[in-house]
Amino acid sequence: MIAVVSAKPLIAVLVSLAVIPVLISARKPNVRETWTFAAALIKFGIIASMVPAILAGHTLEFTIAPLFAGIAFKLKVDAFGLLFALVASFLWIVTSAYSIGYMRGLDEHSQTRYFCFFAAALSATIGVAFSANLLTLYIFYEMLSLSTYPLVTHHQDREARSSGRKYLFYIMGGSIGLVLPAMIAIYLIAGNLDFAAGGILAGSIGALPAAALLLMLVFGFSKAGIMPVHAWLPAAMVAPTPVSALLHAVAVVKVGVFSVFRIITDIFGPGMLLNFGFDTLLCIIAAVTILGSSLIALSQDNLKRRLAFSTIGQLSYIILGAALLTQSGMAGGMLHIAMHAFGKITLFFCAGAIMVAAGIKNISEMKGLGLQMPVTMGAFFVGALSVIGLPPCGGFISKWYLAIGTIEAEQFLMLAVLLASSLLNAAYFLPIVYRAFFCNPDETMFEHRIKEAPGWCLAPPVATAAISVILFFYPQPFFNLSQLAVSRILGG
Amino acid sequence: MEELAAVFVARYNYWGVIILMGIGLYAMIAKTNMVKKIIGMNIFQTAIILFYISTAAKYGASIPIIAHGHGAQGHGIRAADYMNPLPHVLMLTAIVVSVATLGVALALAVRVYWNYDSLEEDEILNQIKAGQLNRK
Amino acid sequence: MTSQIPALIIVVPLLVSLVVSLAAWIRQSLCYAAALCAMLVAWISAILVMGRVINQGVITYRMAGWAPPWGISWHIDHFNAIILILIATVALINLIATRSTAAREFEDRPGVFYALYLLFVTGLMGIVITGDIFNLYVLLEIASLSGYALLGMGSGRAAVSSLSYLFIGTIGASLYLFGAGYLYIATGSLNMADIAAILPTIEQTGVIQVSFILCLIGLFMKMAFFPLHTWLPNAYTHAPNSSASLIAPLTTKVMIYVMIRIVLFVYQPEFAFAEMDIDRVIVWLAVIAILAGSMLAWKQERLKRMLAYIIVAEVGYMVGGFWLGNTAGMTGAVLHILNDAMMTLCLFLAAGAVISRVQTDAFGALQGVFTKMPFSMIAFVAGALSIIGVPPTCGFFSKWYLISGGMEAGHYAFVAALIISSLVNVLLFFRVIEIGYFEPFDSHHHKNGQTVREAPLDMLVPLLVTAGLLIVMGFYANTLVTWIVKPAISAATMGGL
Amino acid sequence: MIWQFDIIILTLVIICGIAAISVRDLLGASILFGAYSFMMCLLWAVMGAVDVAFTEASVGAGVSTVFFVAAVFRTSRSSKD
Amino acid sequence: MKSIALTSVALLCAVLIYSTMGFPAWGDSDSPASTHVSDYYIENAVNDTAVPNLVTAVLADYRGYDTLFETTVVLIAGLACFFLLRRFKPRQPQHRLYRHIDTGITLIIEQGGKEPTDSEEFVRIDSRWVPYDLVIQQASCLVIPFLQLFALYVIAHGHHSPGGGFQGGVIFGATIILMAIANDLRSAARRVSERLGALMASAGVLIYAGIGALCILLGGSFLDYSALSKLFAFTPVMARSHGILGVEIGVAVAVSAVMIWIYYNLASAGRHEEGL
Repeated sequence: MIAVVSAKPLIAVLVSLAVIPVLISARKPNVRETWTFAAALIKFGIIASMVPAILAGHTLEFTIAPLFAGIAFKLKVDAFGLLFALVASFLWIVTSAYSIGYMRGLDEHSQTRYFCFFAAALSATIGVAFSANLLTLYIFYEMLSLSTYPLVTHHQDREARSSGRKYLFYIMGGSIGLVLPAMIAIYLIAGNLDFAAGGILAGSIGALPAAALLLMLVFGFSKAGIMPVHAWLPAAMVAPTPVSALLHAVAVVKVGVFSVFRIITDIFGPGMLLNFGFDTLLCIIAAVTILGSSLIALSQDNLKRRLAFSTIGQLSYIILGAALLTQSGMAGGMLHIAMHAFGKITLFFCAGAIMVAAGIKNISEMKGLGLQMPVTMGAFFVGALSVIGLPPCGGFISKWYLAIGTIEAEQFLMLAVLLASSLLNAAYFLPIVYRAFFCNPDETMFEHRIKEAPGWCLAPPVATAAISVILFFYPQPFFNLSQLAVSRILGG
Repeated sequence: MEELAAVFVARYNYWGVIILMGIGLYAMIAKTNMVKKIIGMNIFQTAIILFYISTAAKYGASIPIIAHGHGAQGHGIRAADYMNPLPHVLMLTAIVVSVATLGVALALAVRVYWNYDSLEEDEILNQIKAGQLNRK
Repeated sequence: MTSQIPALIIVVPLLVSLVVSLAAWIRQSLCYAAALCAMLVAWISAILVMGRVINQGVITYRMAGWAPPWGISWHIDHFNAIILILIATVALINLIATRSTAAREFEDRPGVFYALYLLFVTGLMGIVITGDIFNLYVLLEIASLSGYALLGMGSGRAAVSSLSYLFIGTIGASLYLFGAGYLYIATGSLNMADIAAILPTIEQTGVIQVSFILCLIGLFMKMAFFPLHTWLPNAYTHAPNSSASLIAPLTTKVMIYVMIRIVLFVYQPEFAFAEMDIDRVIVWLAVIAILAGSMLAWKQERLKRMLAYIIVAEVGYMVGGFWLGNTAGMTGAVLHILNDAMMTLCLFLAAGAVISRVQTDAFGALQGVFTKMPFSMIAFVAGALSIIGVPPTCGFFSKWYLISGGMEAGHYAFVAALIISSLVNVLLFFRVIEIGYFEPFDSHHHKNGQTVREAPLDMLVPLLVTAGLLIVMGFYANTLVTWIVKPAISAATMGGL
Repeated sequence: MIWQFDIIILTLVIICGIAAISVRDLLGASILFGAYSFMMCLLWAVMGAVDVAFTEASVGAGVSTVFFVAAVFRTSRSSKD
Repeated sequence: MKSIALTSVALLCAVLIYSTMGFPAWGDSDSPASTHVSDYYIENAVNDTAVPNLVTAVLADYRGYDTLFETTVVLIAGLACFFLLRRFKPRQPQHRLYRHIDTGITLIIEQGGKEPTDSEEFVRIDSRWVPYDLVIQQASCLVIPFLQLFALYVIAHGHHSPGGGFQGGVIFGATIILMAIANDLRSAARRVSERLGALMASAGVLIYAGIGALCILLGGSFLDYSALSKLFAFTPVMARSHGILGVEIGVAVAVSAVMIWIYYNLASAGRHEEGL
């Protein structure tokens, strides 16, 4: 493995920040949106251009500034980070298109602010993906928290305010109250915070302090939505739907999961976790969240809230994958980042499209909607299949590997949890589809015919749904990256 | 007992300093009248000045002005013959600082009197509280 | 002539302040320009001095040509040099930013205001630069007296608050003077380096211990260390904005500098930490200070008052960090002096900008300021994030050192206090931000609602520069630590601890 | 430097000090403070600090007292304690 | 409050009493305070500065830097009193009182009324006016010139006897204050106006700091008066002696002016119309 010094990761992070002054100064919405698109495309292009080098087994590194003795503000691209960055930056393109349609469709206020903070949030997301050490990750993590705050509270009403409070309370409380001290303690123990295969703590810490640190970090990165620090996510659904779609199905929550994943593999290291038996502990934490959130999701009538609880559950799949500490489990977890992203974003896009076209937020009002909006609900169906984990959708592949991982790790209980959860997933998604296509609408509901959402809102979910299907047949890009990442972690 | 008395007598100035500091500090904390507090502050400061002056004293020494008998060449000047001039210098400065502080304090007190028509701390505090209540 | 550059730091502001106070009676309009030039010269010479210190090591400047300990000498090492730059920077930025505010607040006496302003800055610089414990007292009084005058000029309660500040400040300074007298009795010297050389050679009696305690208590009063903080909130709340944003960032910080200087360079760590054995007590007091400051800040309903209580908590950070007694803690304390001064400046300037437009700093009147004054509020948010300790603002880095110092020392209460205070700061600032951001601008609340708009450029640019500096200082925190803070501390501790 | 003198004057200083802070009439307190300063000046003169004594006589006993009187003239003369 | 006061006083006293036990006995000429640094001054001051009054020598030369700031503190007090108290706007409603000297009749002139300013028979009086005491008025008139002369002597003779710029300056200032008390504020202000006082106050400190800065220009350190020998035909030692004199004059100017200035502001509560 060769470490190549390259400014590419830095540029990839900065592209979306650099566009902010342009966005602020641009008076016309068209100019603004063009620039957003341009930034998104450039960003994806840069990130995609790193794939060959990474697949060749290199890593790209760039040190920005030394921060403390032994810790620098440093970017490093490895397979896992690249996988995540690819997903996030690609979906930003799609979401930009969708945002334009959605924001124009609903005639939202302060669109400049919206696009600016969206760009900042993306920068932070890519920054997290490319962080070379825990401190860099923490810096981008905080930047993400703060840049998403104005997005969550975009409507600036009472509800947004209380959600914003909840959001800050959980996210900042976790990062300042738990992650920061844990991070400093790790620094004092290990002397650095670099992500290294096999961990940096092994051998220098006892079981009890290690457990304390692990729990502080796992719960401190509350963006991962592990119960009981998940409550911000449903609250954050007051945000405009593109925000929920990209940030609260992909970027923000996956940043949390990504961080936890990194902690498990690169700070603590599989060896140490196995020694102390923490893998089981993590599995149980994940399992509780998976089952709990799925049960709660069943009872939600608001579509976006149901999706939010579904997200919480799916996130813990990824953590479960990491906690299994086996080849297939980890690969499944990593793949699930991508697969779930495409599936869930489709669902959110559809929810938003319904919202724009019909103004409907609740599932109970969706009877017969499929006939009015067949394309949207079709995409919804595909997305749901992917999230449930049924072929022919990408979600199946990641769940398959997860299941194999549980068997490899001989955690049969977890296998059961996975299966039960899939059933629950089906139980809370399929009725929506059923209701939309096979129920007759109430008489008063559709007095005038509902049209499909405008093209800007419709094309993105269709595209992501299609990609979900494609990923079932052609998962190689992500699969190869995940294999590379896993072999580095386990081989290290 | 005699030793104790000797200790006491040998340092009687310092006991004076302590008593004066006590008086000054007490006045500054316990008195409610601003002018009284300012007087207390001055007593506190003079106590410290007295302390410094006490350290300058030497038995059998003269005031720190070189007598004419000791020529301009300066040979033959014995340090033990003259008081230590350094604390005197320092305390000249301290006295001037204390009068400057006094001036500023009195100016502030006059300003306080403009606003509240009183120099009593408790009355002023009552007025402030009442004012806040009225505003709410 | 280059050997005279250090002298410029003090001499130029002093001379110009006298010229300004003359000009106040001849041509008022000259005053501001003269003050600005003086601050620029002082700022440049402070930076030149820093360069010389880094290249050539400690500079000793003999006043009147007399060798220490007979004459007064300046002792400039890394530590003073950086604090000098800090003072010059804060004073310069504030001078530019508050020009229009000062013109409004002191309409018929701006000349005297600028004279006092320069004298205050001279006093602080003199405190920092001097190597003589008595000279330090005199300059302490220079800074304090001009500070009382500047603070007392506000309306309403300002005079009462300033007077009670004067009482406490005078007791504090007198106690310091008393402690210095004890030192003089024991050693016969007033020069810091000389005392430091003599102290280990003489028998440790009660005299030195008491002198230490007296100096420390005096300085605690001056720096508003809990529970001696009572003067601070009132004095800063009711003060005129143009002087509050000068005095609030600097006074407490310089006093903490003095404490560190006295403890490390006069009494020296072996005595202060090992023999006195009061470090634990002080750290516990700091814990209480941090918590109490944060809690009291929560109860306030005015912006400046809230900031004042936050200063009380921040003083706890620095004092506690220093008395942890290890390198990380001291590094954190020194770094936090720099950072906290800049953040406080940023916040007070932002508050000043808001007050200049909205006319009040009561929380209820801040509705909709984000839409009306977006750039000022961006700077405010930057300052707030720095106080909270969000990377990459500079507040994060000093907090990092402080926390790791606490962990190294095994003082987990201090660590917990820091974390809790950070979280409380989140609440404090987002409460304000929420009001400004969520509640729509309501012109009924403002008698002249039409005039609420972005602050004028001469106020806004320095404010944004300050906000930018917060982030720049964050990125250069490591450089600061390795080049300046580490040498400053290790000079005193001989690399030990 | 005759210690009997010293002690007598010191006692007077202390008496004046206590009186100055306990008199209710502020004008009286100012004058007593002047007396206190003058006693202090004597004490220092006796102790050989002539320059300091001179300064205290002019500054402490003289100008300070005048300042007090002027301030009392401009505010109020009575005090509650 | 009383209990807090008593507790803190008791604490302070206890600490001080504890420490006082460790002091060297009073008047001990071998104590560190009397041997370490001060011997040098006593033995060398005359050689270094040609000033027999050790206090003056140390004050203005060895520790001249302190004294510069000591003077500045006084200036700050003056500036602060002006800053805090001065009110330029006259009181509303404004009326002035005039007294007919022969009959003692008082005229109240409302604002805008014609004032008998140039009349010999009327004199302006304060609103809180008491008949002038002839003895005080005449005695002070008699004493003031001598006091001022004495003040100048004290300033000039500080090298050889107790005294110097501070004492002389304060005495000089006190004479003007005496004038103000014996007559009224306006008659003092006719001699030394507020503007003159303020200018003198700053100019005095400027003399001091200027001499110090001049030393830098002449190649010495700040306040190193021996550098002045390059400018004048003095030996360095005499240059120090004369430098000290120059500095003392600056101090005297500043201190006397500030004392007057503070008095004006305090006694008239900032209006400079009527006063004690």
